[in-house]
Amino acid sequence: MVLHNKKLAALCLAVLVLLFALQFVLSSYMILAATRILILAVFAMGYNMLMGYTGLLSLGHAMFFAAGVYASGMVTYYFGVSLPLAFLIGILGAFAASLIIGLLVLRTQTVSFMIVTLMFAQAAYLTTLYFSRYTGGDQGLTLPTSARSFRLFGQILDMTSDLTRYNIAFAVFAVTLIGLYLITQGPIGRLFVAVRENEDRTRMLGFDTYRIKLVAFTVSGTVSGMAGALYGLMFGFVGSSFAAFQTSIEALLYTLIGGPGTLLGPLLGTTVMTMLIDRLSGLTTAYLVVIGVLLIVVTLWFPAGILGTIRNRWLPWLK
Amino acid sequence: MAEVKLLRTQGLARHFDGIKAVDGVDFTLHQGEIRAIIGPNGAGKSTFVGLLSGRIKPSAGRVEFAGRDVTGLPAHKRVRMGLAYTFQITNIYKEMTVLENVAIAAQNRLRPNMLRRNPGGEAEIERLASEAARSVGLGEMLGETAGTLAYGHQRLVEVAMGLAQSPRLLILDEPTQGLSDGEIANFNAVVRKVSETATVLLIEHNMDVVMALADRITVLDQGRVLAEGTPAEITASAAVQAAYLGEPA
Amino acid sequence: MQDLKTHSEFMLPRRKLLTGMAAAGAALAAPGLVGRAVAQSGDVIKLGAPFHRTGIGAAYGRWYERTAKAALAIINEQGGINGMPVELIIEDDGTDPKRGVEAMEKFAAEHKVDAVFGHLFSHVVAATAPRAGELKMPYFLCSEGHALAAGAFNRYTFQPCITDVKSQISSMAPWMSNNLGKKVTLIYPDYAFGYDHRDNMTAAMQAQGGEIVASIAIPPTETSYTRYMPQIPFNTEVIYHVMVGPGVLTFVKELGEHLGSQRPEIFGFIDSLEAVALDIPQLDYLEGTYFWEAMPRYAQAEQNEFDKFYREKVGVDANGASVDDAKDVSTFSHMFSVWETLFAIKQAMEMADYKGPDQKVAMLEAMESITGFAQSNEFPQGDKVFNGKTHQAFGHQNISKVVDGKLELTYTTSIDETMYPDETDYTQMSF
Amino acid sequence: MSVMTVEGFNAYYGSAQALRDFSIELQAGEILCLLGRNGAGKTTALKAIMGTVRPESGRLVLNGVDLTGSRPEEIPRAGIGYVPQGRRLFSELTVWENLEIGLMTRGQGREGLDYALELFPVLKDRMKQRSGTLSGGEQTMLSMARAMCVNPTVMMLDEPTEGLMPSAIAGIRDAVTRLRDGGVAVLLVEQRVDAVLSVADRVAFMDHGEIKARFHIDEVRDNKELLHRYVGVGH
Amino acid sequence: MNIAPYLLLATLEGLVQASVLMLTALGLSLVFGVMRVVNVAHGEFFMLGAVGAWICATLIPGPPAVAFVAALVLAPLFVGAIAWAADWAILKRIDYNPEATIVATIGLMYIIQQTTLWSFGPNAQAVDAPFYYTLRFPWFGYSTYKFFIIGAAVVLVGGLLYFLRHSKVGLVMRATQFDRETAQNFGISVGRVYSIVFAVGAMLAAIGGVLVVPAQQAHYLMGHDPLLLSFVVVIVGGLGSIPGTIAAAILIGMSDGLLSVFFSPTLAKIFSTLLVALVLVFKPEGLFGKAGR
Repeated sequence: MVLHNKKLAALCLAVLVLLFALQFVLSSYMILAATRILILAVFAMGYNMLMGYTGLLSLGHAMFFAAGVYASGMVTYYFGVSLPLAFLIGILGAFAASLIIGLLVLRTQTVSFMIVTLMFAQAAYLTTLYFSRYTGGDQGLTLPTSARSFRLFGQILDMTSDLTRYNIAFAVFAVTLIGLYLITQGPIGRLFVAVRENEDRTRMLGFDTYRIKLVAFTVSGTVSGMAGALYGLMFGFVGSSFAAFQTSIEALLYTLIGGPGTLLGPLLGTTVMTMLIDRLSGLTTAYLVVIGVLLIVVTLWFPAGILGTIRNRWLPWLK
Repeated sequence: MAEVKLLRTQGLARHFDGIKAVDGVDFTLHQGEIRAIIGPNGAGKSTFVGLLSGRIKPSAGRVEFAGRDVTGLPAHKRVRMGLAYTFQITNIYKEMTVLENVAIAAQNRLRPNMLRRNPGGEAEIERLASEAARSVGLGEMLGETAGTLAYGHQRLVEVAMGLAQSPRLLILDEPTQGLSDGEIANFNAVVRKVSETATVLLIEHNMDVVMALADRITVLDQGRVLAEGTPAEITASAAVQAAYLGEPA
Repeated sequence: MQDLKTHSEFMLPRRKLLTGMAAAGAALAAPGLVGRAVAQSGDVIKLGAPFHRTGIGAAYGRWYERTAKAALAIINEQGGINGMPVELIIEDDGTDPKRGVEAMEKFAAEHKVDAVFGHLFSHVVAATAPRAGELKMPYFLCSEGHALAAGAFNRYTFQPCITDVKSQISSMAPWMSNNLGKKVTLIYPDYAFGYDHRDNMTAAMQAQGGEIVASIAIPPTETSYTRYMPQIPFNTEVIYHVMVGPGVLTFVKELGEHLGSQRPEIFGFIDSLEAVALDIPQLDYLEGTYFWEAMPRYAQAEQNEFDKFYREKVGVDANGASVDDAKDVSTFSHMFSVWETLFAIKQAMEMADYKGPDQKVAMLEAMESITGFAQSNEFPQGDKVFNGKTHQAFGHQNISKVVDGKLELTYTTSIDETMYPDETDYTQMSF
Repeated sequence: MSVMTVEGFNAYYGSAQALRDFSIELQAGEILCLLGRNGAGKTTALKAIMGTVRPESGRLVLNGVDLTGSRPEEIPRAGIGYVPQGRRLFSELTVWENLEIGLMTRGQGREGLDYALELFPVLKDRMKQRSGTLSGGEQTMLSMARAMCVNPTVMMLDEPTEGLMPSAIAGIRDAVTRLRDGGVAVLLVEQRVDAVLSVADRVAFMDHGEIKARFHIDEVRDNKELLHRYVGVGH
Repeated sequence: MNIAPYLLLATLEGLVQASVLMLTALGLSLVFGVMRVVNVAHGEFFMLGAVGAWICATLIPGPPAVAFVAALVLAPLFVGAIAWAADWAILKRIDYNPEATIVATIGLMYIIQQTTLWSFGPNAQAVDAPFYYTLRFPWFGYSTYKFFIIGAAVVLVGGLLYFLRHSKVGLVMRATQFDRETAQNFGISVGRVYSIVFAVGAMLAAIGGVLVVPAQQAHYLMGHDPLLLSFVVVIVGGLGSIPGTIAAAILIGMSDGLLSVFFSPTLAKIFSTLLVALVLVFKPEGLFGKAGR
């Protein structure tokens, strides 16, 4: 098969090697933080798939993240399903949710699209609160000890071990990165970008743009849900705050900072933002102001984000 | 030339808020010909081709393409049947390279289902795309970002995108607008080459281009067909003179 | 930040390899970025305090912080714990479960604290407690949740000073049914905290031969309540209300408008009115109604010396407001738990002769062996029984009546009234 | 003395050059007509003068005042009345409200309005009607009347007769001529050759965004070849 | 309680909610109508109005009515100034790009919230009503101040409509809304109109906040619900349509009052949110909007 954009492939590989190596040098807290960053970066990469590559700005991706969290967490909590299976169920749940929601919301565009996704996500959030008998509402469900480890290929993997978690998160991140590389850097990705750049023209070249957007939306939602499932299972907590508006904003923010429409932008954005908030929360309560100011600064001066700016100025292959 | 009907409209009409932009047009296009549509500003030319391509929904009437009723078919499906459309106002992917622009156009035919892989398809897409770009004279600029090209070259990208689809019918909506005389000459050659394999429908203001290319000319005025005939017949027509010059016929 | 030095002084042999990476992350290169620090010991005791500085718990978080600092000052004045000074590391958790967990991890892995204390809101606690267990971090709750005593958490989690909601309610129900009435309408927020009240109160009233005539759940985001009032049956003898959230003033005012002077008895949970002044016109309607309080906000006529000492040190006046600003009303009925918890930790550490994190287990076992605390400057709220099996404390509960815009202590329950059979035994769990 | 001078406008749509070194001079009491094919840059030229398309270079002087680089709203206030292509009425507003907008432009007296109502008396009865409900001819009259309310020294009209019935066209042409006779400088964009022939004093042919040729009307009137060459009807 | 008084109460409550909603949503609708941007920080302007009323009540001595009247003037002016500044500093610079505006106003929302938390504090604060009298029905009592809210909203909305229809500024706003470029061609400074509209929109929300505070209370997170409900109203009413917005505010305010009497309020919210989303999906012009807009 043809490997498009070899420079980017090499860079991705280097990043993966670096990430793998980090576990040997980072302090244990930083390993925890890095684990979280990797999972949230998967979330942001899923979001970027839609917002960056296809040009559809959703304000409701919390609902897909939460779909993964709840689908995987609840089958574990109530039916004792093993973690790998629960993870798959989480992905499936997010897939189903994003497909159905996508069929509806893609009938709208731009501002309407933003508001409709926001509305659906809000309804989903309220639903997790309303059915608190099953979901635990905002108090959430705490996965039992039995769901904190699992056996895979004869090995017992313990979710309370930092390094195990890091390596699982790393593996999922790597698979996602490679998968999204193949999608975005090939002919399918070209169609996503074509829709972003000029939907009307793409339709007049004989493509069913609704279907292209639906594929992008579903991939995006599913990847986001995968991140959610991983997050819930790894940290053993399922709660409605994952479905709240702020979760959607976080994905948007990570993507905006890192560079929408760049493969590695979400990782960079997540790292910068997470570490920034992590450092700030001990010093000041102003991290919300920081988020606010960053949102404004980015829209005003860096609409292309960090990697996007680098791409536009110097490295056109960085996409 | 074989008189195979490639495209036919019957009573095709489109009204906007009571204004009859296209008002009951019967129109037939034969396979292999180069047809020009002319008419004064506001005659309904662009609306008419919009109806043909499916970008605009008709208020009444029907459209047949390649023997099939396509009136209710969405635009992208008509394109897949071989009805390619190039835009009046340059409408390309400005952020992408020339090759990518044309590749997307080529991709449609070679890879109609985005989820199914076509063995050897990607190399084939690139080959076809660069061939189409070369045939309009953009061979040197495949890697350039389309938006940075000179205007004339952007128009050619537009045409190359039409070509790359290997269409049965290529609709060119005012393709020479904004081109220099030299560029127009080149363009005429391209269209002649295209017409060896495809039928061409040309909406054009520049009478020199029309006269040089068209086998037949259809004149639209106020949403209706005013006249139709060979270039010589049209030039001689008093009705056409009146439509253009506003003098009584 | 104090601990910055501790960490940067410590470098592993891999140092060279690290320098490059550290430089790459220079912007983020704050304490604990690289290097696996070993637990330091012998110089200082560090306590992690994840407070609700922002989010819906912000009013509580602020006062928890002030109270904790006041208690800490006393401890350090007295020579710290086992000769070591005690240091507080505060993180904001935004009253958000996710951030609560992150704060816990940061305390454990980066700050390497000896214990964590100070969480109040039960959804944050629910998310954080399991992680505390996994990180083997002693975790002291200043909440009221019953989840701990119900066995939902782990051996690292304790609630040593504040009584859980189940015993609060079950100890008050007899007084309510004997003195106010047996037909009760419950009004509570439509989420887990409210359900605790609904379930416990329903059970407690039924045990008293009473009856819940209506049970009205109100969504936490609601800002106007009049539309719920018609659901209060006419035969209601007591309205029991617990409204956490900013809407309580509206609630009271609208209740007043709706019922007028022909009102049934009203009994409320002070949580609704923590950090809110009582003597404002909007709350006039509460005159003559009753409240549960863990610790009386207003200094009573027969104020004891401990209460006086505590108020003075925290900087709270006789009305429960800040001495600097009479409008700045404290969360008096909850914040004592932070104070007392610090002294409880101190006591456990001293019992175990705690010197550093390797002695965590000994410290926790010492805590489990404690059977109670006597009323003192350290425990100003009152005597307590501590149950080492359920990790839960039981103390006196107070019922106060609003008189002239102040809360006047009417009845204090015995500790026995708050007790219920054990539901779990954490000592059977492994560390 | 020239009322309006445009010097060396160059304007772009993206990378496409829409105006090339576009220059005109306009005297009081004359009608200059811009002729050219669709897409030749006529409308762009007017928009560049109005400031809604920003020329990259060039100078604009109106009544001796240099307006180069002024904000778009300052240009009409300096005395240009504009009848845009397609009339662009505020169709949800009433006839009177449309005129009021015109009156507010320079905040001068009502002579312009009175004159407009004298020319188009039919508008007087329609003051409270929503302007979108007027007939095509009435809409053009209103658009012209609105521009006249500015009390302009320069009047620019972009294909005012497009899509009108012949009877309405005559009224519009008459109004344009009377404006000129009243001392207003008129810049008229047209595609219909007959319209030009009957009113213009001077003609400028545009193609590819630049003025290819300028003629006095007498040179054109009797020379159909010229017309065909620049406007382009079959030979 | 019988069903009739039950309904009477629900109707009164619905009317009060509809009144406040009408003001707040009209602000959002005006901004969307003229500028074609969605202001996510709108709820925070509402909150600032409420907080402003509290500040006035704290600083101005004398009877509560004096402070209230002062708040009714000062708080909207203060909020309007903030909105004006935000328009100048942010929105103008991103050229009112609709998507960038949403992102930027989300940022603005966070900044306003956090700044309020710092300065105003986390507690809910009550403000005295300018007058306090309870009207007693046979079944229940009802605050007369709430009738005042209804009356004030009707007067204000009437005033706004009159202002839009009959004042020069209103005319200029409407002209800009229908055709920005032509408005420029007639000497209208679109930039200034946008600043005014954005400020006026914010001021309407602030007035809503001031009116609501004596009946409820001021709190730094109180902007969320008005924002969401205003969204709902503006969408159902047809984006940018003023009469549609008014009709929808009454419909939504009333039905919200009635629905939550009969159903679980959370469930009612879920359904109404879904309903609005589906309206946008299948009837994007809104229930009262005109097609093809």
